[in-house]
Amino acid sequence: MADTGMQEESLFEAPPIAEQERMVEAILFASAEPITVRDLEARMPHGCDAAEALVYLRKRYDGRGVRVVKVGDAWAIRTAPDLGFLMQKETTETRKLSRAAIETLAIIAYHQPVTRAEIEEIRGVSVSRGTVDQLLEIEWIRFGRRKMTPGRPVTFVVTQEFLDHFGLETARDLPGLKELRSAGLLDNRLPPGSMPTLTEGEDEPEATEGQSELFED
Amino acid sequence: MADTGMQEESLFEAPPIAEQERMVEAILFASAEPITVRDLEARMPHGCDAAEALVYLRKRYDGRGVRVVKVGDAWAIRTAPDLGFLMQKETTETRKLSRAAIETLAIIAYHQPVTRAEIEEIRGVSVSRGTVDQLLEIEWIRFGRRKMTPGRPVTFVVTQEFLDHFGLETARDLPGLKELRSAGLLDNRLPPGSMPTLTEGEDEPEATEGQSELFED
Amino acid sequence: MADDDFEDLIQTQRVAERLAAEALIVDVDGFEGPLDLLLTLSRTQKVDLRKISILQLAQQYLGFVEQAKALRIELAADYLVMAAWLAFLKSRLLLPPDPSEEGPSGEELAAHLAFQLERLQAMRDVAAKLMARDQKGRDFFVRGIPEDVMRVKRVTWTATLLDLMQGYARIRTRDEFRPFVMDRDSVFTMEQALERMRSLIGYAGAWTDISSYMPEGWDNDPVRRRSATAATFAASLELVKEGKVELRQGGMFEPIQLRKREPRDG
Repeated sequence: MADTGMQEESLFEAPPIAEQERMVEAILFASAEPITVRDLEARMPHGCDAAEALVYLRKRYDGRGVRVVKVGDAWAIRTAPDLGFLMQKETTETRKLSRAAIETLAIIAYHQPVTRAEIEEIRGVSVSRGTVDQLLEIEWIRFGRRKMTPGRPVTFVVTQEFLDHFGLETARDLPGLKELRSAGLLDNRLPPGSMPTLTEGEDEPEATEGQSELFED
Repeated sequence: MADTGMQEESLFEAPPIAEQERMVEAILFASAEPITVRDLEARMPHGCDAAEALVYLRKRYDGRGVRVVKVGDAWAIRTAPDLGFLMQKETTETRKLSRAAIETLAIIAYHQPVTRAEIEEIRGVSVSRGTVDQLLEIEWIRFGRRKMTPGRPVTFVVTQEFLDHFGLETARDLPGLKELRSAGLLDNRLPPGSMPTLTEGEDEPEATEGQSELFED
Repeated sequence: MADDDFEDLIQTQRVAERLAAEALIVDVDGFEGPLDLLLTLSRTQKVDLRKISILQLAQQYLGFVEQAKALRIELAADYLVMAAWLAFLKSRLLLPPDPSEEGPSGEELAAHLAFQLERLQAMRDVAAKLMARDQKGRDFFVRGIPEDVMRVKRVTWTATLLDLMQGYARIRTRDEFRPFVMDRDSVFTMEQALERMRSLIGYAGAWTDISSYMPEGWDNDPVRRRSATAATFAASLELVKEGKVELRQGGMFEPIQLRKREPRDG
């Protein structure tokens, strides 16, 4: 009889606070929405102090990957704000650069530092802003020094990233037109006589201030 | 230039293991589905060792209100089963499975990969299409590899969802599996000579090839 | 009286039969095939399945089927197939082995049937154990507020050094074509100059600077001017050769003058 009495009493005795903390943890985890202290206690055994358990639980999660946060007058478990970037799944797609972008990049590489107007003159068509922006974004080109010509236009130069990607030590390692031709990369349909002879010098980008900045190392 | 190089290098250095543990914690907390080590690492910074971080995390949650559990080759956080009584609100009404469905499920789990004919041989009756469909629908079973026997029949295996649902780390943890195996009750023992042929199953559905069997190791 | 008694008996039997028949139909429906029925019957032996008497079980089964037949209960074909097989097994087990007979012995067949029963029972036991486990959504729970993983698509652009060089070569090749075509544009040919001068020399009675024969609009661009000058000069020489004009120059770098040549006498 005494035993039964004890048992009955213990049924109404609140579980230890560590156990209450576990309960709050499980309920907050599984609940589909933030939950108030009142609701927590309604679900926990009689005599529990959810507010106190929450204090412990909050402390336990301090500095962890998730936190116990107050949402209005309710509580929820949320990702630590500094780890929000983990909730993104990045898929990387590799795409070939467009012809316009390749040509623009080639001109910058061979003629740097080069202004937009110069690129347009060489390509014979206007260079779209998107193309330049794309190359800037990929970080294959960057702004060089302004040209000391009227209007002081900005110039473009290739970056270290560019050199790394294409396996070049310097932009000077880019093959000249002669080499391109001997490698069969230049169209040789023109009658040889009518073709202006290209000298090595012509292919070299002009040495200017901006360039020495890029090439100095 | 030198600074950029340094920064780039530090980007490829894995964060300290305590930080990796936080990251795994955040990712697992955010997901209702188990996540593989591979997927964890795909979302974490380059060079992270999610498996090692999981060892620490698992220990940290030992005895807490939620646990870090292994489900096949994936990981998940689940509430501690002893606190299930707090979660009446979250309890989902699981579809009542027929005795035939439960038996079929058990046979697939313990004999996988198993053909329909083998299930029928064990149960002594033909397996109704509805039973298999129901198990497929709740994603507790899926098609395994075809058997390399005449007719190349499809096989059934249990899924990660099955393991998750019954709180099993692997199919090897099925209750009583060892005892059944040592008693020879999982042997594919062929009937000697002339046994009554059991009802042939309906046409086997097409299976997707290349699926690994859970018992393969 | 005896007849009445007999009739009563028959009547009673019929009622009992009907009741039994109904019970059996229900029972047969309740079994999942002959193996399940055998397993149920085997329980009446109250022994470990490993020690079960297959002979006794076969007799029980055959008795059950006989009874069903007597009650005109339609049994599914597989129950009858099993009955036939058990009858065969029973005869094998009872009769001394015939050495001339091929195939497995009665003991082997009995052992396999025992194995099948044990295996089915084992599967039922583990199925129960499985369902007694803690289950997701009943005993343990998943995250109530799962966070969606935002899918961020990142595009990596790629190009090879070859692409780059081909691109550059393409531009430069086009450059080489253009001057060739444009040269024609800015070239004033000798034929054009001749044609122009022939129409003009009729008025060239006095010495005039050959630069005045330059085509209009060709003196702004130095390239065009050079071409036109050369063509006009060459055309003048051609006209001198033809004996149509005369040329004179006061000194080095002095203007070259031209006038129509009057046909000379003699």
